[in-house]
Amino acid sequence: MNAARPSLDRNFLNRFGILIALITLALVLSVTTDSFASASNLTNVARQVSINGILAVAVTFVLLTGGVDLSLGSVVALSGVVCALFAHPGEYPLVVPISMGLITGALCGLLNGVLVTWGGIAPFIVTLGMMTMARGLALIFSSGKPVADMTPALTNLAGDLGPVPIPVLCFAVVALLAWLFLGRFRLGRHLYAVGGNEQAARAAGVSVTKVKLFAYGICGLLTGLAGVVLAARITTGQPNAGQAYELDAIAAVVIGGTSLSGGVGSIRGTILGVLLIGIINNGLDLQGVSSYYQAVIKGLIIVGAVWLDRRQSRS
Amino acid sequence: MNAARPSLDRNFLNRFGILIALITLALVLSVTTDSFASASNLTNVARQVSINGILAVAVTFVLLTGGVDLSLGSVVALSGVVCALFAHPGEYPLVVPISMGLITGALCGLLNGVLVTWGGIAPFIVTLGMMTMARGLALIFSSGKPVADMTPALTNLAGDLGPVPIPVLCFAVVALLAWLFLGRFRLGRHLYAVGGNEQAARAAGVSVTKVKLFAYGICGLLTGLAGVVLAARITTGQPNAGQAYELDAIAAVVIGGTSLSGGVGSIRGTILGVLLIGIINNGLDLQGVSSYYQAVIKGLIIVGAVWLDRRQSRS
Amino acid sequence: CKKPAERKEGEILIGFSSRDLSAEYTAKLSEAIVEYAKTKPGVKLVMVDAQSDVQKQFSQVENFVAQKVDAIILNPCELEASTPAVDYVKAAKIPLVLVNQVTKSAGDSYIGSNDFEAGRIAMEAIAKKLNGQGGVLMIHGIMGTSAQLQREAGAREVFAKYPGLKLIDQQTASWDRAKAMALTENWIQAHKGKFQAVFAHNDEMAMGALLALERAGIKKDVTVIGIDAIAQALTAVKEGRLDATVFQDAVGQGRGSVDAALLLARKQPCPKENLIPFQLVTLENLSSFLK
Amino acid sequence: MLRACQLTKTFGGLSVLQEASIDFHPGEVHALMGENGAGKSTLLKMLAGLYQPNGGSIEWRGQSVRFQSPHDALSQGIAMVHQELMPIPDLNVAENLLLGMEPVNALGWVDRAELHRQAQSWLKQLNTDLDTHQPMRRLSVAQIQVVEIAKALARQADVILMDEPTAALSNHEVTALFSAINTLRQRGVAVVYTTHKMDEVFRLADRISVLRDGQLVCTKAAIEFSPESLIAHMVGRELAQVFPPITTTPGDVILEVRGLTREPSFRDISFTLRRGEVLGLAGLMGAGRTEVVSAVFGLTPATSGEILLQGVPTRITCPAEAIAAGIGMVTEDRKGLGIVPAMSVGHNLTLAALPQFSRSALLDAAAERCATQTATTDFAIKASSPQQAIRELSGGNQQKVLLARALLNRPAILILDEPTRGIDIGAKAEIYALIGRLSAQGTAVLLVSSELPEILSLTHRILVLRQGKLSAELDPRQTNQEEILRHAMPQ
Ligand SMILES: Nc1ncnc2c1ncn2[C@@H]1O[C@H](COP(=O)(O)OP(=O)(O)OP(=O)(O)O)[C@@H](O)[C@H]1O
Ligand SMILES: Nc1ncnc2c1ncn2[C@@H]1O[C@H](COP(=O)(O)OP(=O)(O)OP(=O)(O)O)[C@@H](O)[C@H]1O
Ligand SMILES: [Mg+2]
Ligand SMILES: [Mg+2]
Repeated sequence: MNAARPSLDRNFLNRFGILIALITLALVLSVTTDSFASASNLTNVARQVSINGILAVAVTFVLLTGGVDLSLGSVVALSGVVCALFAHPGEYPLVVPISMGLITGALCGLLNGVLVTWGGIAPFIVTLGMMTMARGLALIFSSGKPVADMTPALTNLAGDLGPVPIPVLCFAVVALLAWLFLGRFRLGRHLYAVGGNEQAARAAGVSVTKVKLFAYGICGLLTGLAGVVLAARITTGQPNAGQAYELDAIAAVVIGGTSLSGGVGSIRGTILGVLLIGIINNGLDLQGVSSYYQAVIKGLIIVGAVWLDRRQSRS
Repeated sequence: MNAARPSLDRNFLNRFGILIALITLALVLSVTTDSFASASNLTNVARQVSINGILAVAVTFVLLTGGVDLSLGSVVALSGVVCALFAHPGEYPLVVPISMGLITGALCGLLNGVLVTWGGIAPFIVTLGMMTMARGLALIFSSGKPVADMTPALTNLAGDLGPVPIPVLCFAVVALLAWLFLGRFRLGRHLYAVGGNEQAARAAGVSVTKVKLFAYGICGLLTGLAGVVLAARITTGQPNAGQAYELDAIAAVVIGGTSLSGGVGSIRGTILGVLLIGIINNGLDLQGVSSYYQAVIKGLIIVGAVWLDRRQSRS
Repeated sequence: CKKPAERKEGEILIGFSSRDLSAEYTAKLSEAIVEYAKTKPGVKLVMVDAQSDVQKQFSQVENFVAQKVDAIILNPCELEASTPAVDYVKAAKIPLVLVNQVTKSAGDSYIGSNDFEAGRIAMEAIAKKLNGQGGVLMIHGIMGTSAQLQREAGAREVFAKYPGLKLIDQQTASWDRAKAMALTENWIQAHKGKFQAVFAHNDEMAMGALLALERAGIKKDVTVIGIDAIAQALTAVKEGRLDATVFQDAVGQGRGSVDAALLLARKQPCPKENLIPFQLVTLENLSSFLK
Repeated sequence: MLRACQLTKTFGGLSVLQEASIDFHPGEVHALMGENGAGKSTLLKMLAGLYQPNGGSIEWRGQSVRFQSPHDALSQGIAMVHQELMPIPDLNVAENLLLGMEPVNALGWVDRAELHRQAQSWLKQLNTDLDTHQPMRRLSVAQIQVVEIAKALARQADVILMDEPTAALSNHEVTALFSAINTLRQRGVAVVYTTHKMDEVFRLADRISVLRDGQLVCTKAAIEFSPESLIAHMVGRELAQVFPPITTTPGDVILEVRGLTREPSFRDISFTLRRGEVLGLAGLMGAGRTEVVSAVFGLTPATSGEILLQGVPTRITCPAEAIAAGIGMVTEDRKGLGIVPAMSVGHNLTLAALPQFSRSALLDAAAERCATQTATTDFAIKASSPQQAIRELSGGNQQKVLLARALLNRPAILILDEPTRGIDIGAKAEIYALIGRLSAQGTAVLLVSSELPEILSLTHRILVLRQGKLSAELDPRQTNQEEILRHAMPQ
């Protein structure tokens, strides 16, 4: 099928604008600062994007179905707190706090999914409610205080494995699995179908409920993972952590070309989006731009990159 | 046409669940607290909901077209700061700070609209960018400090006119005009058409660009108004005011039955949503519920009310 | 275009991560640090803003280490959660000055005051004003933040001391003036006549409470005290509206931290701790705080 | 009056219309004919300002014009009935019909009474009586189509472009539409008309232009064509007999429906379907045919009644269960219940049959490609590649993909709801042949169609539905259109 070629190119071009923005930004930063292109700084960038990266992959699943998850940040805090509560030295083996964190996240996600599917409530409302509730629960479970005194076994998870930081490894593995899943698995295909035309997917025999439950559940599970990684990194279960993380994650996904109305998007795009946001944050700090102007510039770059991207893909 | 009747009833029933939730909540609060049902507390509630109310009406316009506006909170802060900068006593007549605040809001809104229509960028990204930029500008204009020393002429706008607080009056007028506009005017109906099926609206000769620009512009203008009212209320242009106001506003609108995918919704529903959120906040404070549990209960009530509502309208 | 992060030979490069530049007190502190560093020849200071996000601040610290700065001034977001950032800098053997907030691990030097102290001073003032008798409302900052926790703990100690003082109600207003105003309005409905004082964890919220009480016409019966001594609060004290605030010496802390960072960068001895005490600001001693 | 001069259109390098030049005259019905994907809709959309041409120009009353948007074309007096139905689901019928031209009173308010009055009078012209207060989402596809036509009439344009306006209509409304078109013709309106229904062309058209693969083949007066020569021009070859003779005799009962009811759409529906049998379901628009078959397929389950598969009572509550039980369906609502627009042709094709293409949970891309390849050839689907998004296909080609999708699962019972909607004459013949083949292989087919010749020639048995109730069971060999209509008409 030689006809496949132009379509492939078009797909590539679809995210070309973001890639150009990314490369331009990286070049500018390499030239204007000594430190950007250094190995240690690039490792830094990778480490810094890993939590937002995991969250962005997580929320990609939900966004593909045409839903949204506003509870990411709060669930990160809640799972971090739960994980930390079970992570006091000498109490439980390492697997307990980690699984408790993951389970907490997955339960929150599943509850979102149940309310969206069986409850028939708009995802925005469901996850907004979860955002508030999870934050409250994080405060209740921690009595409003940071849960400290975590076993080094867990906090080491934020360290390095050889030259690679473990959070980066987590992000890479999660992204790889998600990519495989969405591209190669039946359920992955169903996710796109449900997001693209829910009624038609149902008529084609797809169990919309199952697909959505799955999407929200996986999103929750990965959010739990992000919570555990964050807790390990800051060696604390912090009940007020993760404020507004959902916005950065969703922004990364949408920058990467995933449509908020569902059915269109890719993990590759999400990764580009995550990197773009990460490099903007890192670069503006390296440049020593005052934080007020940072806000303005960051906004401009994000809108500009997406605009470039859309222009590219249209022409 | 007797056929009009069932449609009206059905419309009423559509929001019946929220109404039930609202009345139940009010009854519970009247019984369990001495103060809820008092005139002074009800005035209080009205005063407190007025800013969220104006914002909710504002964002209803944008949501109806199928867009979203995440920049509400930041634009409230920016317009408040700009208003306050022109409101030092004895510098300008009252009309200047007010119009500067309104113009600032309208400009932000129009810029959003331009980027969404001509730029072809997703509203989520555009307004997320604006959220960051407006916050940055608010901080830059105010040098990061609250802009105090406002003329009493302006701060009096947060006072009362007879028995009615002026912010409540603003909200009522805004809601009334918006209701009339959306229900009765051609452009208002076209807003629904664009949100319901953009292609169809375009094919029918509706200028989608004009309609969207209008929606974002009005949203910005009303956000500017909310900024001015807030500045008057807290007697300061506060660059970090309005954090996450967009979430409360959008939540109120969605609770009121407006669909995030556009084309469905009403100002009446929005008002019910605003009141529900307002009464929850007021009631929880009156009940003296601890902050941690407040979060959880607030989330539960919102999700529960919407669930009830959807059940009602389905059966 | 100048390249801010580029270093000239022999120049001392200091990295400074501020907790949140959109909070007035921190902004004041940060400005003091930046301005004071400018007066020192051969010193270059790069400031970044963590926007109250621990993880973001940690990243910024990592960036500083990657840039091999000569010293870091850290205005930590949190007591517990910012500890790994401190450990990270210490492991990289870069001199570290903490300002305004301690962490579990100590830096090479700490400049600042103790939030616990601030809460205690403010509450003491209330106790004194009420003669140890009466109802108090407490408006918290964002729950779980160090400042909120410590200011509350300081206040609690005073409650323990005066059995006549009753905590009628408490609630968070997330450091936000509009939220504190709405909260106070609701409290006026719920607890009218039952409270004689409001203690807010910062001045922003105290101003909100003050406005609500004034609108309700009952300010004269209620004592309102905040913390931070922001400009508006000082003006309000001067006008006799706000009863008191607690002064943190932003300029003193700022200068002290730059001095300490320079001493450490030049491998000179530097005191481990430089505590700049909080002071209660009332109408009586106001003049010395107004510039 | 309106002239297309060497109009050319390409999509992403793919040329779909090459230098087409046609004149349209006032008071004339000009039919535009061609196979699926020939470029008819593309040409019309350019004239209506929906697409911008890549080459050539449009002349309007002797002047070269550029339409940047449908608004421009409309303001010049060019209106269009779109092939893809475009309802705004939550606005009511009147608002949909008069969108953009709502009557306003002195205050600038929309005058609702007047709005509904006007809307009703336009619908009256099409012999349709609809409650103009109900939201569009409650309408059946056919009703939506009527509203779309009325919408174009209401513009009172000088040129009306009609892109398969009768695709979803039954005879009753078609007749009304034709009389409306005749009135327009007398008023001096230029009507451009595309259709895949041959009889309509010869009843209506004054002149006919034929498009083939994006090229204008010829423009001639209608009387110069015979049906055969027209088809030959369109297809490029002679097409023999359209309806294959039915040769199979039905086997044992595979599906039995007893007392199926869902108020208010239908009640007490009972029938049987045998292996190899083709059962026709006839009725007027809104009679409830779609609702009945949707209930059998589990799309909108019935509230009472029984479905027996090979004698075994089976509960079917969702399409997944129906598919698992060996039922396949092609719905009439292509856009709403058929395609996933953003997905590729290949992925749309295999969507209902993914288990076939998986090894364990992993999808077998090679097998999928292979199946897609086969289907594209078998059904002559015109797509630039299997990776092309299905929304970029012409309407008829989308329909073919959906047919192929339903067949991938090799269903024992196949429900076809208006399967030839929007399909060209050549492809129709292929579908008829396919129905014959399936029946010969023992597949039971339940065929819903508004085209009575189809029903009469293809089926073993005909059920007629009237206002939600079965009114007759007829033998196609001993009945005719008149009798069917008599049973279908409300009494
Ligand atoms: N938006 C688009 N992007 C890419 N290709 C398109 C697009 N729209 C149409 N095409 C292609 O243009 C060709 C002509 O399509 P068109 O819709 O004009 O056909 P048609 O003659 O109306 O067919 P039908 O009878 O099936 O409606 C088709 O091959 C189709 O795939
Ligand atoms: N979602 C719905 N809600 C309410 N009524 C509906 C809905 N869908 C269809 N109807 C009504 O049910 C009746 C049966 O419609 P159905 O689509 O089954 O008719 P049909 O015989 O298939 O005719 P056609 O498809 O030609 O319109 C119609 O009167 C229609 O208006
Ligand atoms: Mg067509
Ligand atoms: Mg039908």
